[in-house]
Amino acid sequence: MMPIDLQTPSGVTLALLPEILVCAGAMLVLMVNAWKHHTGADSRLAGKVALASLIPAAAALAWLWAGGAEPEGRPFMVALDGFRFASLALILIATAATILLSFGYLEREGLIAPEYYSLLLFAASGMMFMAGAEDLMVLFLGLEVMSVSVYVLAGFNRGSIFSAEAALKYFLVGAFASAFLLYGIALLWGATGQTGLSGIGERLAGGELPLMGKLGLGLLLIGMGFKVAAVPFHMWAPDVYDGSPTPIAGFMATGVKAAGFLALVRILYVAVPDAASTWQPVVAALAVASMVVGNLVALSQRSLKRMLAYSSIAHAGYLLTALWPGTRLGAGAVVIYLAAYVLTTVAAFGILGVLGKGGERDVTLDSVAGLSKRHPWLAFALTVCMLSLLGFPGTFGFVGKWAILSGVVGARHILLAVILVVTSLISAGYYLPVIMAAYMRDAGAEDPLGGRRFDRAGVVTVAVAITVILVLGVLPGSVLNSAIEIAGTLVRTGGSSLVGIGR
Amino acid sequence: MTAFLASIGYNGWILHVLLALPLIGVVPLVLAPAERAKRIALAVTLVEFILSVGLWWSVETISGTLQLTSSTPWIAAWGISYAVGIDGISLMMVLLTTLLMPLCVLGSWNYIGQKERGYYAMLLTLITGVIGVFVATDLFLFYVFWEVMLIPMYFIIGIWGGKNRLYAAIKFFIFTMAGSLLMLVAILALAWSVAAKTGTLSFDYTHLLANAGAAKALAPWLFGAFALAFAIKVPIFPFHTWLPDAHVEAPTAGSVLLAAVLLKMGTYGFLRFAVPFFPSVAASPFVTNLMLVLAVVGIVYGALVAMVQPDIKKLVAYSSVSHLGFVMLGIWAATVQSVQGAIMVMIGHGLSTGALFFLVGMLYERRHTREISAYGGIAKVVPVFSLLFGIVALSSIGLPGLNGFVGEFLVLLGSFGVHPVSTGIATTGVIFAAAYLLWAMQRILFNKLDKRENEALTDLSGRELAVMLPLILGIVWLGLYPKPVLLKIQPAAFKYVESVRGGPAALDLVQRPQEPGR
Amino acid sequence: MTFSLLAALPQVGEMTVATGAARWVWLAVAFPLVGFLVNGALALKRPEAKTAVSVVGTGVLLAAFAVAATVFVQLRGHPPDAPIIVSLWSWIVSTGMDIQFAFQVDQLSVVMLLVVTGVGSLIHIFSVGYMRADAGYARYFAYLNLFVAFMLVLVLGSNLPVLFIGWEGVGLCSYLLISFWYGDKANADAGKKAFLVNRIGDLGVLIAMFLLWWQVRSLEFVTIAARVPGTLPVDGGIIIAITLFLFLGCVGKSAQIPLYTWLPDAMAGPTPVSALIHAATMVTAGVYLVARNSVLFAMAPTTSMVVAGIGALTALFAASIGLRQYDIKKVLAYSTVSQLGYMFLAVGTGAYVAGVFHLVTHAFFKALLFLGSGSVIHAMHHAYHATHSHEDAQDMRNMGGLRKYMPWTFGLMLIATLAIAGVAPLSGFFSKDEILAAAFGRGETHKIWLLFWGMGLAAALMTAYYMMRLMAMTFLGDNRTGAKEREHLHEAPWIMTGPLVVLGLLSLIGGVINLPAFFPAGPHHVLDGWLEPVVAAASRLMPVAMPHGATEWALIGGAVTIAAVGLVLGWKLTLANPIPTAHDAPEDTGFARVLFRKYYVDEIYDALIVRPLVAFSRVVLWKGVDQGLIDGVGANGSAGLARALGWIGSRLQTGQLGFYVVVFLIGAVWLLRTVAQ
Amino acid sequence: MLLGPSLLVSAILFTIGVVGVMLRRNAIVLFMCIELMLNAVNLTFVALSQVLGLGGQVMVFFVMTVAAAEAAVGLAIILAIFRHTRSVDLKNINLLQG
Repeated sequence: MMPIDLQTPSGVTLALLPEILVCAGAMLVLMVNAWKHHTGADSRLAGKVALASLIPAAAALAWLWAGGAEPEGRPFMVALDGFRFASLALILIATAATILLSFGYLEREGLIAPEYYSLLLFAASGMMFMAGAEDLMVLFLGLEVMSVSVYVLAGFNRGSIFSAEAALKYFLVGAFASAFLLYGIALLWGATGQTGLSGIGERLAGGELPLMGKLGLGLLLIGMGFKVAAVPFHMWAPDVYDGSPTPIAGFMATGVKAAGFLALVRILYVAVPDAASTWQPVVAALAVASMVVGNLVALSQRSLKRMLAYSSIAHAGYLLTALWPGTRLGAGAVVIYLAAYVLTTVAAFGILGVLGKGGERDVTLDSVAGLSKRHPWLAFALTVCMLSLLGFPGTFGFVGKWAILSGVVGARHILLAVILVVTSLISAGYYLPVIMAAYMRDAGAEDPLGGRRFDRAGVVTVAVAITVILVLGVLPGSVLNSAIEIAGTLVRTGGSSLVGIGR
Repeated sequence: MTAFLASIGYNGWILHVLLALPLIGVVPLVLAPAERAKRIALAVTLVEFILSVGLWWSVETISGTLQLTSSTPWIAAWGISYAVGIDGISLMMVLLTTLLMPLCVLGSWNYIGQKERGYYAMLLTLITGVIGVFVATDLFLFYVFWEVMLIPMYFIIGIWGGKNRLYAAIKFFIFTMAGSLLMLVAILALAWSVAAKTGTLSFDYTHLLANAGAAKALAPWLFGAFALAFAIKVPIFPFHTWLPDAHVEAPTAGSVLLAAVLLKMGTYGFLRFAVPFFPSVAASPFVTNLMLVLAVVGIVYGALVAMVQPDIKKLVAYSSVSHLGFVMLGIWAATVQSVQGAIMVMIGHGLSTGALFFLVGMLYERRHTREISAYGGIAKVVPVFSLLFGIVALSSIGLPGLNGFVGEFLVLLGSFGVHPVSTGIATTGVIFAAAYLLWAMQRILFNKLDKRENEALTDLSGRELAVMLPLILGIVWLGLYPKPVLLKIQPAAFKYVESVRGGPAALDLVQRPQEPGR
Repeated sequence: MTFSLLAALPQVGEMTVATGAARWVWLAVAFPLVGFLVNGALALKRPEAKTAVSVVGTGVLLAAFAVAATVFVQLRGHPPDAPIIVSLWSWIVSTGMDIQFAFQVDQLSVVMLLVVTGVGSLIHIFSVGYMRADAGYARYFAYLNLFVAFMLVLVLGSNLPVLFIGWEGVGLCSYLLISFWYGDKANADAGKKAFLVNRIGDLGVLIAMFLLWWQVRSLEFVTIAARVPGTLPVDGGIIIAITLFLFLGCVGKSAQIPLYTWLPDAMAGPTPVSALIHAATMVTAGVYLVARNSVLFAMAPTTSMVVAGIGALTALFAASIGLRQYDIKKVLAYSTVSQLGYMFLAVGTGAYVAGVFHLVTHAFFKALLFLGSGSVIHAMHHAYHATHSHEDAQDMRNMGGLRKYMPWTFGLMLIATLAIAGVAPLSGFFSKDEILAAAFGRGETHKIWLLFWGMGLAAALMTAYYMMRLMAMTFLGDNRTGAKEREHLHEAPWIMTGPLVVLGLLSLIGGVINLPAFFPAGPHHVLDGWLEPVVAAASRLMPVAMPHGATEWALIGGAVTIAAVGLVLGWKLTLANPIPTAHDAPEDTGFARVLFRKYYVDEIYDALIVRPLVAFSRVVLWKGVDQGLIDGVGANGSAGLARALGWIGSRLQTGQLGFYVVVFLIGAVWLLRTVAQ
Repeated sequence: MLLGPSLLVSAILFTIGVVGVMLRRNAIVLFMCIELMLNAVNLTFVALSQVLGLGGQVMVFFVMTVAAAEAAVGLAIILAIFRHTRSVDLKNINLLQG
């Protein structure tokens, strides 16, 4: 094991190496933009630099993770455990995928804007801070860094009014929600005198949460509820996903949501595990609302992009259900399902990006009709995505759903499991028609892709994502074990073997 | 024969090969040019059938327990293993599947025009899915095969189906998935309550069966979930409306497999999972009476509605609802004769309805219409077809001497002792069966040959005869000499009755204490 | 817990292992089956090879008859003390059940064997001539052979399921043969009607089988006969149920009230078929079934009373309809229904031997009558065909005075008419008289039997009347066929009249089989002695008191006078005034019309049962429940509801930021309240 | 020490901000209300730091810097939307809906 003393500056820098490298990368891209920001080639170069800068960050992460870094005394400001490393890995994957998908997309949309990639990296660093934060203030700062960059990214397509409107809505409701979050932090700090999560955890161990603490936790949940787009704080999500450029919508659906959930897990499982009786009913209610509203409204959507937006709200509901038990299995389920969800959504938005133009607001079922005749592999990829989102056996999505159900049923809440299962049946109502359109309807005269070519980087990303979904769908053994073990590092309590997980 | 099989270690690898071979077969099929696709598919299915025939000798079903079992851990963390095994019931179902598959490929020789490769690839994956369901002895694996089998069928109906195939395909998918998702939760709840009691989380069938008592509190709900999933698949009365649509739109091979094999997964589910896991709930008066009423209603309702169908495929679909009503009656009467009869009806119905769909398919290939009124008096023009259609219709009516009778006779005889009134009403189903099939047969084969297109009908070709021959042989053979098959499935039936009626005491209820008569 | 599946099941009830010719009894079934296969193949491949077909067809029947004769001789030589069981293979096997595909050879089955193969062969020979001109010649003989095979399985079956194979098999063949000329819809409908009505009867046999199985755990006739008296109370609810259900089967198969309507329509088939199936063999299966299970019926006097009652009622009812029919075959059809009524009256009163005796004699003269009418119709067809007229060749009003053109047919049919009317020395007199005597004898103990006896007597009168009416309208008086057709009328070829002669002889001397004591010459009560072992148990339970001395003679006198009166009346009244030809005959009026329209029974059934059932299942079940309720409300309904909710949800997404914030706050307030508790 | 009343004042301030966001239609005014809410939280921090030590006041600085950054980006976004719709009235910024 490699103890790192977080009190000393050198210890902190060592612990935060991945985040630092990502920020450095962002700075580097900014420097490159200063000179080269005129031609398409420039923005492609910026993209390549951004991608390149992710590699050292990933290396640092791997070094820390393999070395088994852990804090010397009590964790301070930043967590040093398997859970954080897994979160960082997830976020890096999401960011890398978004960058790869953006190459082709920006060219197709004719947007020559190299600072796009630096914003992406800044957002990524914000997410990494947020997901790995051990302290509420670090969490708040990470969240704000992420949000600000993503607000701008949402409005990136200066030419389209939809993008501008999406940015505005995202910004206003986002700032509004972060104010709630901050107020929650303040009250929690007031109630416990601590802002460190494990500190709060010790302070509240066993005891009943005072009223101020409860209100604080409530406000915190509202803030996080907005971030993961759980119903009733979800109203912004469909419009913002719809308006913003497709890779960014994908980034929001994967990276932002993942960071939100990973932070939420850490808060609930480390800071207030004993106050479960307070937050479990709320989480359950949010979960049910998200699953039901998300799936139902998605049924009536014509445009694929909006349908995916609502489906991501529904998935937020599934993740909240995974979160509900508060056991090690629950945390493990969140990690697995996030992995599955991120991979599938990345692929889905990647494919969507190719299907339409100008923000893909016009891509409907008819534009996918007969896709299998001209682009069999694209149709196959789309089918695998839909099946994985549906949670159909043979795909990684099913393994994720199985994990969630195991966690919930293990914690004796059969009703929640039934609601999850019934709502995912409703989701079949809008995932299947996409497959049917691709395979069973005969193509219109023109080519569904309208002559657009799927660039190499995009193809690679989608292909890798699809293969991983299928491989892990059939042989999920290794991933499941490591997920449980990661969750173990977070949740101190609970028995060793899976079954003893009762609490 | 058993010695030869033992020498090549047949028992060890057969089940895995049966599952893997079709998938392996898909690879050359997809790569080969389109017109070679069907030959490869035929080759693969034939090899599969020849291999599976050995099962008849190697699976010794006397003890009624699972044979040829093998289990390798798959997801160790969750106690999930790739476990397979076979007993009397699943043996018959596997053989039925492997027998019908080559016939289906042969049957859709020139029926399928576009995307042949995709079609035959789907057929092959369907084999794996179906055989997987019948041999899986790990509940997770069973659930995965149960769902995976949906995709090929969904595509077969959806892509190569008739006019409103989209509606039929999605209806089929969502109906089945609705039930199976609830079953997923039930499987998990059962596994977890057993794990809480025994300390080890495992989805192994025998392990769960032994400790199913642990889920006593949830038993009614869990049984309800399992029963719903299987009821939709059987289909039992209120959940059957997907069947006629799926049959009407599916291509011939799709209808044959749907009727002959896929429906039996529902009844197999009841026999293997739903009832043995929760015998107390299954044997409770409320559930038994409910199931009996639904079975009898299914029989009479299916037959009556079949009588008024203008479309021949819909007629046969509703007749399947009626026939499977007999199977459910047999299962719920839970005497050895009735359960054995139920399994016989499962096999018999597979052969006769499969043959009926092939014949209807052949008509459709010639006249491209399924309306009964479009035909009339074709017996003069196509005598061989009429002879076969007659034999198959009679076997489906349950004429003694053909396969339909043996199963129905045993079911009715077995159930009469326990539920005389409902069996009496069910027996009237025999009359309605004769009514709708004879009426349809008359409107197609007999009456005046007045339509000009019917005069140009060509009789069955060599290929079509090759498809029908094994089925006709099976129908006559099972009708006159069903003894070997009956003996093979009897132990499994006996074990089922024992589990439902609680212990060996079952025997006295099943049969008077004085020595058995001839 | 392994157990031996097929424990050597000890056989309850005596049975002797098959020895000598009996072992080869299955050949009797095999021959017609082979005939069916050969003729069937010929029908498909080379339908024009008529000679081959007729050789195979009739040859196979004669071989079967030879086997029957040898078995009869062996049985006569040294009668076995118990029925010989020839088990071929075990058919349905389950725990505690081992139903064998076995044949039972005893006195009763041999009698039936002889009748079926004997009369069958004659009818096959007749058919060679009758069907020569038909294109479906090979197919016809294939079906006929298959019919005989199934009939023999029925007759020889040693347990109820094997009997049931034959039972439904003959139903199938009658379906195929009735709708033989399936070209026109009426024939196909008649065939389907026959099969369905039989099927309703078969429901009864099935349920009886289940009842029996659950009471005595066996379906072997021998075991049932041995075990039932010990297990079931006499005249108890169960035995009555079993016998009533069995009788339901008989009512369906032997066309008794209320399931007789199919038999007259069955005349749509070729005439030899009517002779074989709907006169001599299949329709008597019901009587055989009751005779075979005589022990059960003897133990249930109430059911026997019902059997006798329905028998008598049917006899009277059918005979009355026969009075006003103009189609020659319809008259004979209703006559058959009526005569079957007599047989059931006999077995109902316990006189099983009398029933079988009348069955045998009826087979002879009714087959003769049908074949005779076949020759007549053949000739009429030939005549009408020659002059291309479209008159109905079966309508008696177009015949008349055929005595001159078809002397042999006339003579032989006259013998048959006298026999069926019950004129003294002929076979009909003895068998019918024995039945009426038995009924009268039983009258002493149960008054109601006197009523049955009266009905039987009235039916006898009507029988004599309509038979003589038939003979008069067809053969006597002046010819109404028409001038040109007259020259083409001529006697049927020898191949057709040959069998008629044989049948005529049998009708004449048929009575010898079971001469009553009072008859001066010849062996007495041969059939009684022959069937004694079969019906011994039953007659012990329900003895038959045959009247003796004065009453016996009075009964005989009464019967003879009734026959004579009926014949004379029939002759005189028909020829009293000239009979108009078919196409210019006035519509019947009043009660005659009701009789001609068969009491409108068919129309009532159709209106009360068939049409409402079809309408109910189409409107209520299919459209209402299936598409309306389950699909409309259930599947599509819930899908529509989800889509509607979704639509409302998307309408809520107004795009107004203010509204989003409001929803946000509502959620926030709710969340804080729940957290604060 | 006035901890109670100051917490109350900040809560009231916060609610005023929230109501302002809910009711006003102008984007900039909306943003100002959000700033108001943030300052209300600052007040809470300062009030609590009396009891819990100077940590609270350090947090106020964090919040201030974050609010500034947010303001810069927010106003740029509002400017962008103004360029398209010539107005910042939220009522007619509802192209994205359904």
